[in-house]
Amino acid sequence: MAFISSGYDPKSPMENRVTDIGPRKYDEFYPPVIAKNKGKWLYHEILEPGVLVHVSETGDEVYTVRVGGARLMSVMLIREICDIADKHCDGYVRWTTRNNIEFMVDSKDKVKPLIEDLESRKFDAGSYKFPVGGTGAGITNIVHTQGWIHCHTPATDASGPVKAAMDVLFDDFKDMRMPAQLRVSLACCLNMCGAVHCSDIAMLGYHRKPPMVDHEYLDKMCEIPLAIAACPTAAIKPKKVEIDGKTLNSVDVNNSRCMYCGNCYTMCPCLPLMDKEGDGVVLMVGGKVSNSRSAPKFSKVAVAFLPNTAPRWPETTDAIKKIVEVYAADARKYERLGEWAERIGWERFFEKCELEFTHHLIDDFRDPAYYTWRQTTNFKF
Amino acid sequence: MAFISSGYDPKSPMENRVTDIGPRKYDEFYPPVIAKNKGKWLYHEILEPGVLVHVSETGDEVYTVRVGGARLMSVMLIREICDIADKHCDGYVRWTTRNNIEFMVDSKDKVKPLIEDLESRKFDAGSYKFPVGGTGAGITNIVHTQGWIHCHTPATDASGPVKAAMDVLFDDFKDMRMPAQLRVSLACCLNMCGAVHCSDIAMLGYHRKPPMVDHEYLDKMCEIPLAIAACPTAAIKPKKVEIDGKTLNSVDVNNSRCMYCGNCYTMCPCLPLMDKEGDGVVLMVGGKVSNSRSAPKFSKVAVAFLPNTAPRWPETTDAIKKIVEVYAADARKYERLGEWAERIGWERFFEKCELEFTHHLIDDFRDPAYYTWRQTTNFKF
Amino acid sequence: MAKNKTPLLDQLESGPWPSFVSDMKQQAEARAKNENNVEYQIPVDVVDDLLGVLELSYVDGETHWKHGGIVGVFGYGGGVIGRYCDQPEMFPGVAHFHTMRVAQPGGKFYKTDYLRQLCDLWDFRGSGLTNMHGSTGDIILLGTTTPQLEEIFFELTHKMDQDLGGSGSNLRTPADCIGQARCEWACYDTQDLCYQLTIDYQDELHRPAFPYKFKFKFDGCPNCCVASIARADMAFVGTWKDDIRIDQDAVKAYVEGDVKPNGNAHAGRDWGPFDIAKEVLDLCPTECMRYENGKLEINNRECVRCMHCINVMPRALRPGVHGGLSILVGAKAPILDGAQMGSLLIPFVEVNKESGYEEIKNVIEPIWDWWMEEGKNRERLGELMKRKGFQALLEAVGVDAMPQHVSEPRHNPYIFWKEEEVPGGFEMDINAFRKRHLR
Amino acid sequence: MAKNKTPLLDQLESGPWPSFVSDMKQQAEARAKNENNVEYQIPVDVVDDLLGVLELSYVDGETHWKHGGIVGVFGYGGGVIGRYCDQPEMFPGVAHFHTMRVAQPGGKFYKTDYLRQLCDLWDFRGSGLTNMHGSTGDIILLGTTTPQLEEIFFELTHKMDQDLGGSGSNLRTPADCIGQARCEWACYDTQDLCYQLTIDYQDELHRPAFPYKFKFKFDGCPNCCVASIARADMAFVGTWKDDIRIDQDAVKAYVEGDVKPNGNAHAGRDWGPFDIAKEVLDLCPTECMRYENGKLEINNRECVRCMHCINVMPRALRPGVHGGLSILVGAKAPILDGAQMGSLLIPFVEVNKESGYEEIKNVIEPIWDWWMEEGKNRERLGELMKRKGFQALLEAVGVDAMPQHVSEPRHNPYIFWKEEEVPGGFEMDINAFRKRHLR
Ligand code: SRM
Ligand code: SRM
Ligand code: SRM
Ligand code: SRM
Ligand code: SF4
Ligand code: SF4
Ligand code: SF4
Ligand code: SF4
Ligand code: SF4
Ligand code: SF4
Ligand code: SF4
Ligand code: SF4
Repeated sequence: MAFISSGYDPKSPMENRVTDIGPRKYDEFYPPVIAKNKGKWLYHEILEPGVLVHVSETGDEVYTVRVGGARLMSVMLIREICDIADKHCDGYVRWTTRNNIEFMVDSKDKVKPLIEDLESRKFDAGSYKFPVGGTGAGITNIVHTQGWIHCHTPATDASGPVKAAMDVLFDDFKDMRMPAQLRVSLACCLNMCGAVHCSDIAMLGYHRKPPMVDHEYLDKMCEIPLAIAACPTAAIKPKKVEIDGKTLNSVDVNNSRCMYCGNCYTMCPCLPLMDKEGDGVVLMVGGKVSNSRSAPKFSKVAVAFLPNTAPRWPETTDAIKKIVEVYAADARKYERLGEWAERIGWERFFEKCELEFTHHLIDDFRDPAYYTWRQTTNFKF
Repeated sequence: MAFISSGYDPKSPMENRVTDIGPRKYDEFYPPVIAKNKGKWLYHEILEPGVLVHVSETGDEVYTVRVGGARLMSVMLIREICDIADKHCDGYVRWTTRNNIEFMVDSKDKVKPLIEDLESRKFDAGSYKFPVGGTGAGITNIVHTQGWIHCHTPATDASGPVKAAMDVLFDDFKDMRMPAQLRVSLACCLNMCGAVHCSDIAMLGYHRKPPMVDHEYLDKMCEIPLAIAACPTAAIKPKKVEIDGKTLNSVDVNNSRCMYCGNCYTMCPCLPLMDKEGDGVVLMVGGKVSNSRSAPKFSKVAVAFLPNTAPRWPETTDAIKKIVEVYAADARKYERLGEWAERIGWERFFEKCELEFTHHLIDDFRDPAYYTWRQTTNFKF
Repeated sequence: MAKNKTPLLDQLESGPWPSFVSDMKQQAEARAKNENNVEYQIPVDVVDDLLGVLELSYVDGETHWKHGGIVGVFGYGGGVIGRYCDQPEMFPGVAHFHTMRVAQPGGKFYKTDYLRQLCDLWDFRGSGLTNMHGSTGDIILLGTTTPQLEEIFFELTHKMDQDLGGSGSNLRTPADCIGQARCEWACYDTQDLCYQLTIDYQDELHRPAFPYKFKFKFDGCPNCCVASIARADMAFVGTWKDDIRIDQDAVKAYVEGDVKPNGNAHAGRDWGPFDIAKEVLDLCPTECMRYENGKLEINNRECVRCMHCINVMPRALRPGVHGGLSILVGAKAPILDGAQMGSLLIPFVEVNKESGYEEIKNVIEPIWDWWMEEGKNRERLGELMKRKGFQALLEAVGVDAMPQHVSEPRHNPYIFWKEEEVPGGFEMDINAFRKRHLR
Repeated sequence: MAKNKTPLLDQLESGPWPSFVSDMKQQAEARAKNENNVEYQIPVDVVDDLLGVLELSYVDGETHWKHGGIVGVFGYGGGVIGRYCDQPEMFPGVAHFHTMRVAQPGGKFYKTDYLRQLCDLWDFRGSGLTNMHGSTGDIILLGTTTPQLEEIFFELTHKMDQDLGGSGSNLRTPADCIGQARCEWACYDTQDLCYQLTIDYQDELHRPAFPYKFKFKFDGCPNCCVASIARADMAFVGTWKDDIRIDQDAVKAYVEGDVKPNGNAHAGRDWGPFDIAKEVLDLCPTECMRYENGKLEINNRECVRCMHCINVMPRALRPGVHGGLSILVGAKAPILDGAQMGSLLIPFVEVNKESGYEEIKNVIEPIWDWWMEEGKNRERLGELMKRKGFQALLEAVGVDAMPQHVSEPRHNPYIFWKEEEVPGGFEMDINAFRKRHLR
């Protein structure tokens, strides 16, 4: 494995350096039918789950076949995508904002062969490589984050629970029987690198134990004032500790004030808080982003804790499946999950979904908590 | 003016002392028709503005004639009320929760003479003593507080602006043309001794200048730590001052942090903040208390400041009148003012009522302020 | 002739609405004349001077009252608000001008003999001016001097069987809506519950043991005619558990226009013929009503008992027969942390006269204990709830969390766990951890 | 044969949804085989070891990644996330495993030649694993070693005409919805605005000068397909000023069932025949639509442009022709103060390509100036807005307050006044006051 230089010379890094050029320009990559009809589209229709047609005022049409997949993707798989795009789509392809892949063709007769090709490709172990679906009033791909694949603060994995959940929801990826679109997401810690805070259903990795303090190394590895300042609940105080006869500067964590947010750990690696029994998933529901009908909504906590039962998180996927089915059966056409819960009342949501309401679900974070309590006698028994 | 003893002996206050007996028991004062039919009422009807009939399952009826008035009331006037009650109502009378007086009779024929009697009584200068009205979808009496009559913290008067407003609203006290009941209230400072925080229309006395500091007397008359602790914005700090060569303990007010709440003045008389130019009225709208249809609502600030133009507060009464008329013309049947404003959108409320929207009306008090900003693209131009 | 010129106030004598200035003037005049030869125990010109000081305020745009000193009657921590004029030399009649709060009877019903007795007493020993009533509900006797306080209290208690109301860090005088006395909708006897708790908690009312003031208000139904939900630390609001009673014939009568909707409350305008769909069904917040084939159906399980349909068709609809009340806690005015309305704590409790309202006291007393234990000086219950969290309140009262407690579950995930809820507890071993995770 | 046993992960190979484990395994195997004789610049077993460390996490229930050190390319303050394994001896292949963020093209359109080039580069100098795409929008190249960073950057810029994206206290890689490229509803050219601002603000993107991260997202209409309102410090959401365009014939076609509503998005279930009243008019939040005598009328003045009716009847309704955008600011994830969605700052601004989007930059730049001036370290714009108040933001941008800024006016009366707004200012003379009001 010999080092091969690209031409970069570490001794004179500025020589010949190209910077600040940004991304490639969008129109370099537009398929011709897109380039030609940009801004001229008249309407669209979903022909079947995963297949859209957009019609232009020029009379042109573009057919889109959307396929799901893991956004954690090898170059092998990307090359396979390129092969398909070369074969069917003149070498163009795109990704959606939810990590689906879209193959576009400019006439109807190209659609069927494309779909057949896509659906025929499977991994050796049997899962689809390119399942067609994810449109309309169904369940599309789960947006998610790194989890145990790459991050240092997760309280759960990302790719694993997402695979497990999508297996359970697979039929609805390929169908459009929901009352409205249903967006599922996952973030592996409450930094929430994704739209978990406003998804119809969200899995959120959450710690439940205050950080350990690695006294021996803390002063060496961290800036104590920064660690203290990082804590939103002021649970961290400076402290002197005796170790092997030496007095070291360190910190003390007031466990009863800690809400396990991990912000101190972000600032200081000597305050780890992950723990097999403590960590797990918070299930949130009822958020939305669109302004359609109602304003965007935050997701609300529906289940305070579900364990990290690797590799398939069955408690989590069961709860999700249950909520999805009750919602599908009970909500009105066009009604997003949160709109439904608000219409029937959260007391009914918990009853219908057979979820226990625990004290953890009552807001107690700062002043705004008050506004989520019930200031009316209007409630259902 | 010789001192006449009641029998109380200041030297032995406990002798013969009667305490903890509470109020008189309610049923001592029930008119017979009430006593007999309590808990048996079937329904009611408003026969005309100010006149109600309640029908009992026993077949009994009680007719109520409601009259408005100033709750600041002399014993002369109370005696006159007693005369009327004796004459028409077997010596019974009651007050409502909004300071109206109710005369009750047990048969229909007693109603007309009672009304005629009531309406015929006027003060020498011409105002009614007992105007009949205040029911149904109209404007009833204004609940209010002490103002300059008795309190030490008011930023406006109470009885005066109330009289001025009720003169302007008088026709609607005697009518029921509103879309729903419309409750007006007044509190002379933001201690809000009344339901100003959830009234359809509310006048609120408000200071606009930070307290003066009476350094010379402060340490003598106040407990400095209490004054400092009283400030919700931490605008007050201890300070030493030189007066006539002596160093005195006092406090310093950080004007830019002060929101003129007067809580420091409540704790310390050496921090007065009233000022002719600074003080005036905040107009709030859209609150409600009932749970009917929608949950109770807080009143919102519609006009940040109107001056104390004694004796008739024309700027305030004009604004109120305007809002009332626009509401009456625009709202739907049963729609409370706040329900109307929410339906049409606050941008329309300001437009229709021709009120200027100023920066003062945007919430900037603590974390919950965020939730009153607009987190959607849904708005009207 | 009036003692003080009051050109500004005089302008408030015109206009139709009853003029407090005219009333004060007639009272001032009557005192000056003193036709009944009352031996006034406080200055004869008290009302004149009150007019004078008020006029001065109208000129200055500022109040002329100083902070109240601590005045009161022996053994009580409340009931009197001390007040002194800041221009006593100009207005000696109101140099001292203390207010007394007299506990009002339930429903504010009166017999005239009682009222006349009160008027005589107040003419004699006070200004002869009152507020009927104060915002909390008391009869307010407006203005007397310190030496009269005990005298008045003595006469009240000995001759009128009447006690003072609350002020200070006490239970304040409880108040109720007219309720079953004259209202068809009351789901429990507001007057009796109000009276009984007032009597049983006299000690809390008169002797300040609380961190701050505490208010009870009793509403017979969710219309909240005594505004309990907005103005009481503890609001007792009537509701019911079973089904709305329907008289289908009366429904028809409304639909056919034979009975005016809303008890005729909208008679002042022509709103067109009654439209049950628009005026009732569409305004029902839960859409739980149907009107088909001349029959009204209510899906009572989904009804939130908001009262709207009942309000609109009082002859056809009535609350259920299984009455009780909801308890909401923490309402208060804006100082210091912003206003609060009451938050629902107990969705339903039986109102049981026979038990002495024990079920209700079992909610009240643990709350007081908690507040007295945890509350800071001048911290209202609502503020304590905000500071400590709703969960802490639930624990104090021994009530389990339920979705009825919230309008929506929390949207932030900052969930606190109790150590005993988390397997293995909070103590983790950093050295074991470092074996799994090298530094 | 696989280097590490992964019995738990293996279970994730079953089931219909594409298995990332299967994909990783095929990649690991291909690397091991190396049929094309690539001179891998990082360990051949990088993917094997990634599977191994992930399996270990599945056993431990804990991550095995340490805090990232500060690694990057010369002159840039972002674009690389450093990452080290906490069991490097067990998994040497991923001892260093840094991520590179590559700025994605607008709309995430690609030509395959570009993608293949990228694959070759990443096979050669990295793990061969990617995320297509990261949550912010970048192409994520997952896992390489420190010495490769400059090499990759060099090849990207020199051979692919391609720059890195953002990380750190920078402008982050802006992202857009597909917009006019393939969507009939886009009210402006999201791709062009996104591209132009990205190019014009390269310095802000690469050189950390901000208190914390800052994100732009561009949505062509209020459906918000790139979730700008939830995930961007500054969200640019298309809207229009004039009237919704109506094709009455198409409306009829919907009503008569000739066209399926909502672009056929509900085809998976029989919802019964289309009901324009129930499905459109009744769901319009402002009730501003009427359908009478086969004609649809919209009271456009009352329309809030929520998109619902357009979404349901795409062939009949279209946004107006006078397009522009609304700017909402301050969205962010929950750390530290709770999540925020964007708050409306600029209701409407023209999107003017000719001017170089000057009108929009005139909003962006004053906000940055204010935030850089006032923001604390690690304080997002939304948090600064909360701390300083919306008014301070308005002043910084020079925008007047308007009711569109709020969902409702403040309900607390704690109004701050500027000294110059109050006649006489804040200085009052205590001695003059004490003449009017004796102590
Ligand atoms: C391709 C994509 C944009 C892109 O740049 O990649 C897209 C494309 C379309 N969206 Fe979207 N949306 C896309 C993400 C989103 C998101 C973002 C997200 O989920 O993270 C949202 C906001 C979600 C939310 O509110 O939580 C979104 C909210 C909508 C809505 C609003 C629906 C609602 O009632 O709330 C519509 C209108 C509709 O579906 O009726 C819409 C409609 C559409 C239309 C019909 C627009 C058009 O005329 O072309 C497109 C096809 C819809 C379909 O898939 O059924 N799109 N759309 C994204 C596909 C994601 C995927 O792979 O599944
Ligand atoms: C007499 C009084 C109770 C008392 O103990 O003194 C009372 C009596 C009645 N109220 Fe009330 N309400 C009384 C204060 C209130 C208050 C308290 C307040 O205003 O401070 C409220 C809450 C106001 C609010 O929401 O801001 C109140 C909200 C209602 C409502 C709910 C209306 C709504 O749609 O929001 C009803 C039902 C209705 O009117 O349809 C109601 C209905 C009634 C009925 C019809 C009840 C009945 O069947 O007897 C009574 C006659 C109504 C009328 O005057 O038109 N009463 N009512 C109070 C009269 C005050 C006055 O002098 O004007
Ligand atoms: C007399 C009365 C106003 C009236 O004209 O009716 C009144 C008068 C005063 N109130 Fe009040 N409050 C009165 C009902 C209320 C109410 C309404 C209610 O009880 O329904 C409220 C709002 C509800 C609540 O309790 O929050 C109220 C909220 C306050 C507050 C704010 C308390 C808070 O926690 O936010 C203060 C400030 C304080 O306690 O220092 C206050 C303080 C005061 C003081 C004692 C002024 C002071 O700071 O020392 C006032 C004495 C005025 C005077 O000189 O007579 N008063 N006060 C009311 C009592 C009459 C009665 O007993 O019937
Ligand atoms: C890679 C990515 C997740 C993903 O798998 O896609 C990511 C990964 C990280 N994010 Fe993120 N964030 C990513 C998009 C987001 C988003 C979503 C978005 O941009 O639309 C958010 C929520 C929106 C927002 O900005 O508020 C997000 C909110 C955070 C936060 C919370 C910031 C806050 O103010 O609340 C942190 C914490 C921090 O900055 O210390 C964070 C921190 C991190 C760090 C750097 C961990 C840390 O504390 O050092 C993660 C590095 C993981 C790793 O090892 O690769 N990440 N992060 C996303 C970037 C990919 C890309 O460039 O395309
Ligand atoms: S959500 Fe948390 S754990 Fe997951 S990638 Fe983002 S910062 Fe890392
Ligand atoms: S985890 Fe969060 S709350 Fe707990 S100590 Fe760390 S920073 Fe504070
Ligand atoms: S509102 Fe303020 S000024 Fe008015 S009576 Fe109450 S405490 Fe006094
Ligand atoms: S008036 Fe209020 S905000 Fe101003 S200094 Fe006094 S207590 Fe503080
Ligand atoms: S609150 Fe209800 S029960 Fe009491 S008077 Fe009002 S309507 Fe009647
Ligand atoms: S009481 Fe309210 S919720 Fe119940 S049926 Fe009547 S209108 Fe509907
Ligand atoms: S946000 Fe609007 S314009 Fe952009 S893709 Fe979605 S629907 Fe189309
Ligand atoms: S865009 Fe929304 S608000 Fe406007 S008419 Fe259509 S549904 Fe109504």
